[in-house]
Amino acid sequence: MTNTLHDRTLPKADTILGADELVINMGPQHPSTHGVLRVKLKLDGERVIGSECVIGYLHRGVEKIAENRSYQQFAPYVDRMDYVSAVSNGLGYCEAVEKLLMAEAPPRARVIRTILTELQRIASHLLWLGTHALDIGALTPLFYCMREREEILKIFEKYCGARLTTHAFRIGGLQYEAYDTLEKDVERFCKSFEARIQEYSDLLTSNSIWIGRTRNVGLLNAADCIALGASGPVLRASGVKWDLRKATPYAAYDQYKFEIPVGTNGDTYDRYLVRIEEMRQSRLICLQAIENIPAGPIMARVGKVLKPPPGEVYHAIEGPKGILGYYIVSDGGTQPYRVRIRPPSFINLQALDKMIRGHLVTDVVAIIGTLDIVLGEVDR
Amino acid sequence: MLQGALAFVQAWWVELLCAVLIVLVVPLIAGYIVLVERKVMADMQARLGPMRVGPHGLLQPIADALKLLIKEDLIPDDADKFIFWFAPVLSMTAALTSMGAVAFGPWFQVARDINIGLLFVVGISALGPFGIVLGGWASNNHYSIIGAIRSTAQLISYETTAGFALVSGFLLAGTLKVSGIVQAQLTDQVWYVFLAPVGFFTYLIASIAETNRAPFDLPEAESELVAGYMTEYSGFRWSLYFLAEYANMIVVGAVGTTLFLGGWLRPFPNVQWMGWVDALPGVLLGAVGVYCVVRAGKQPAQVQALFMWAVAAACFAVALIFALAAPVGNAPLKFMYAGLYGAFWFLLKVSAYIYIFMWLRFTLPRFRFDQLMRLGWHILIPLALVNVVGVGIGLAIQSALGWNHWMGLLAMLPTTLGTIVVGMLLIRWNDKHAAAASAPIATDGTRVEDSYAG
Amino acid sequence: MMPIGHYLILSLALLLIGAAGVITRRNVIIVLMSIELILNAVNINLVAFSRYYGDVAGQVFALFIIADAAAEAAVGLGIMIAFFRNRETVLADEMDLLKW
Amino acid sequence: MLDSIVFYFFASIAVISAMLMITRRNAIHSAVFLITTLLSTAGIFLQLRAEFLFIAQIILYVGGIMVLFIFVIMLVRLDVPLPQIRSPLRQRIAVFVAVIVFAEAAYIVWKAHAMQGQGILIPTAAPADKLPPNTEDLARSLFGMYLLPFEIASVLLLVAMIGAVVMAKKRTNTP
Repeated sequence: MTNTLHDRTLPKADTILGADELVINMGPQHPSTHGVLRVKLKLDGERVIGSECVIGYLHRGVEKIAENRSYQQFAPYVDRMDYVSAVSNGLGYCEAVEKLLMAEAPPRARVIRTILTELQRIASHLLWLGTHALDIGALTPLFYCMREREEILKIFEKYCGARLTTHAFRIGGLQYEAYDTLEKDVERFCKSFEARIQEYSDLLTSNSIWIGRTRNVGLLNAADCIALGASGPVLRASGVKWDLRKATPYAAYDQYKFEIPVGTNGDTYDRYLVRIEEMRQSRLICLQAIENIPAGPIMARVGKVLKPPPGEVYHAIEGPKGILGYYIVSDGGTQPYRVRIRPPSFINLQALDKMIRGHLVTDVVAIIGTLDIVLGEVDR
Repeated sequence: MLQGALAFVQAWWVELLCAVLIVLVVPLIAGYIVLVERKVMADMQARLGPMRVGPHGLLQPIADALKLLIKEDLIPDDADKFIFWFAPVLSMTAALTSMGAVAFGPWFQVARDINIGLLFVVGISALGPFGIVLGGWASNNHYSIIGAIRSTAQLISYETTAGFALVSGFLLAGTLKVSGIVQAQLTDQVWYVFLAPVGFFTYLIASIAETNRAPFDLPEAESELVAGYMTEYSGFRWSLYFLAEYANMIVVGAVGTTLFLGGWLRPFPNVQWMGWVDALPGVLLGAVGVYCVVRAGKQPAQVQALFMWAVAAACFAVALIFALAAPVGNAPLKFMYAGLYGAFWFLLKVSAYIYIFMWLRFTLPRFRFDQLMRLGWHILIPLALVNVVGVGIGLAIQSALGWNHWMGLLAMLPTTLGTIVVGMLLIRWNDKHAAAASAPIATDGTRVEDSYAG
Repeated sequence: MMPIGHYLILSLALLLIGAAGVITRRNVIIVLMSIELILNAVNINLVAFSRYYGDVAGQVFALFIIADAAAEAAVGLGIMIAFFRNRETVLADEMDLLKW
Repeated sequence: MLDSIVFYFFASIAVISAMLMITRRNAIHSAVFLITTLLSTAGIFLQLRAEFLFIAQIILYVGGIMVLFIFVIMLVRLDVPLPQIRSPLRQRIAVFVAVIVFAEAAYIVWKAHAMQGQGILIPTAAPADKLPPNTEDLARSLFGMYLLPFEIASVLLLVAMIGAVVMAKKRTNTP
């Protein structure tokens, strides 16, 4: 609260009804800022005329920590950035270090990595869908989404023992062999998921209140998206067909057929549709991948102590929330000289001010939700 | 003086009893509506809901109430103390007072011969917004004040709709008196929901908005305004607001039931062979009593077992009245029977009405404020107005042709269809403009240039 | 039933309180509210006489007065908002220009 | 007996809160006390068997007009206590005049009661159970004899509504 209501000098009459500008503080303790985001909103009545994000409440110095850990030791830390899609974070980091080592994970490891990462994408999108719907006032989808997410987390748990911060991959491949019924579990999940996702569509896609709340809300056109560096579903909903899984294939994505859904309008509704369709596509990728998991080793020969040659590498993957990049500089020692992470949430969050200007406070909630940010990743 | 008081009590004991019952029982019922709501929500969301306190969480409301009562009573430093204290009381008082004219049964009513009947209920419950708006203002918090302003605007807008919807019912009944309205439906042999379906429908929507329930729960939209006007409230004061909300649900349910669903009458009150329905309340209550007795032995705690016994005893007592009224047939028993029997059907209908509220709450996303206003002013108010005219025309046709009873349905059919067509047109017209309304507006009042909109 | 004088005196008291409010307060909103109070005092008279003469006409007039009060409040507050927007004040004695 | 208890109850609340209304500095407090006055007046209407007017008072005055007042007070942030009149002279004069006028008029009423039957007509109330149903009675009168004034009142409201909208609307250069 920047100023109280009762004791103030009479305001300037430059807003509707002569009421003065209201500065409202949304967060860091606000139910729908998804963690500890704080947005200072300048309001004219209920209409936003300006905003400012205040971040850093969850800053843990992840990048600095990397400089004091060996390459393997740092791997679990990246799980804690975007803690709802830990597997994807791990994939990006492991592949980046592999690139630095000029090693490559064996095919079996890459396929299993792909399966788990795509499951993680579905889980992340499910969590997004549930909370986004809750922000807009639909209570029930959250529980359905959690139900499905639970099945994915169970698969993770069976695979590596952890559910949230999995540390599923190792540099050079996998620590664990796939458990016996992995294919069966994934298949069962994928089979049931088609009907479940239809359920959400029935609840939301053609619901006129949902459309009313999301259509034309938080418009972001392609040019602005690119200028702001937005990526992931936010970018694709604006009509730009850019997906690193297709553009610079990594893991085993080049082996599978899938579509990149794009939107036309770049509004909240399009982002919703894009993410729903992405879940469907991820499901297809999983189904294709379990058909044929190659046999062979799961770990490349990288040695116990990693000492990459001096040099630098940038490797980016298409995380659930957008392009997740790792820039690692090695000085030839056992610890990275510098690690810089390009978190999709942080960069997508830049678009917030542009998107909420001229909208109502109510829409701010919807727009924060549609950006799908995770504050652990924004603040690192 | 004492004699005067005694004489007063003697003359008005039924009314006094009803008043005491309302004040004591309504908060309890409200608590149990919360429980039912949580159970319904849990069922729709594939989970169980409260299960710990009592069998299937039956004692949860009591535990909740105790918790709220012993919580610290916080008043923010910068709050306007007097109004902060006064506002929730006002809300609750308005909700309970408005129940004074609700007829739960043939005699089960406080203000029995009040001439304005349902108008009293509607009017007094219109005082509720003051509690909200003053509480929001007194909290000295931006979220509270926005919630308060929203709620005021919303209530004023939707009260108009509700008023017009009620007018269509009043036209059919020809009276404002609550008992008169129910009698009219008995003599017309049809519930007015069938004669004026559009009226009922608009009242239903307006009443959801008036009680601040989802999808119209903007004043307390937790994802936007934290808790709206209740943000700074806690403990007992908060529970007063909460109770007022649920009491208001009962009130609007009662108004809708009285006017459109036949009040305390059982279904098909004039059909002789449906007489077996009369036995239903007694059997049902007996069954609940038996269930309570069976489960009482299995309770983990003494208190819970005692409570179950108490509920069982209450159920059996009422069931006994139902069972004995017909064979014994003395006047006081008959009197009690009539009231309780009416109350059973009335509350059943009100529950069904409230169930619709819950159902919608768990299914639909929330409206945005401008959409809510658009719905109210652009669709519902014109529709309700057209409906009043339609019902008037239907009544004129009816009296011109000399049709009565259920034949009136035939007379109402064309006007109802006409009203529905008008409603469709309004919705279509509104849809055309609705999408554009979401686009951002620059602060100078012009729409933001949207170069990319398809 | 009490003699009608009681009602007349009550109505008189409210009327004079309202008038005193109009004279002494500077805040236009409170002045408007005082005017509402005056109209309300008149209503008490009308209804009381209507009851005592058994003629409902008094109540009809009271209804008209309520309608009039609503119109007056709407217009009064409209003027006040327009004024507030231009002058940023609601003090009656600062409304000293015919045109602004 | 009951009648006079009810009357004095409501009358005292009405007068006290009216006085508080004009003396509060905070506009919202004033509004709250005006609401109290209006509600107790409504109670007096009920005691006078004017049921419809009772509910009209509550719905229109309290539920409509006063909500409008509070709304405006909140919108333009009048909750700031405003400076009062600098010299209390005017206030004293106002109170003095009000007390004088009240005393005079009250004396007249009292005198008239005392002189009842000497050419001065003091009406006595008809018994309550003889009254026709209030709402019906009022409706017949309103839509019969007073139909034209009724229509004129509706035109007045329409004009007021348009006027209020025009005045309160923000003037922008863009249409």
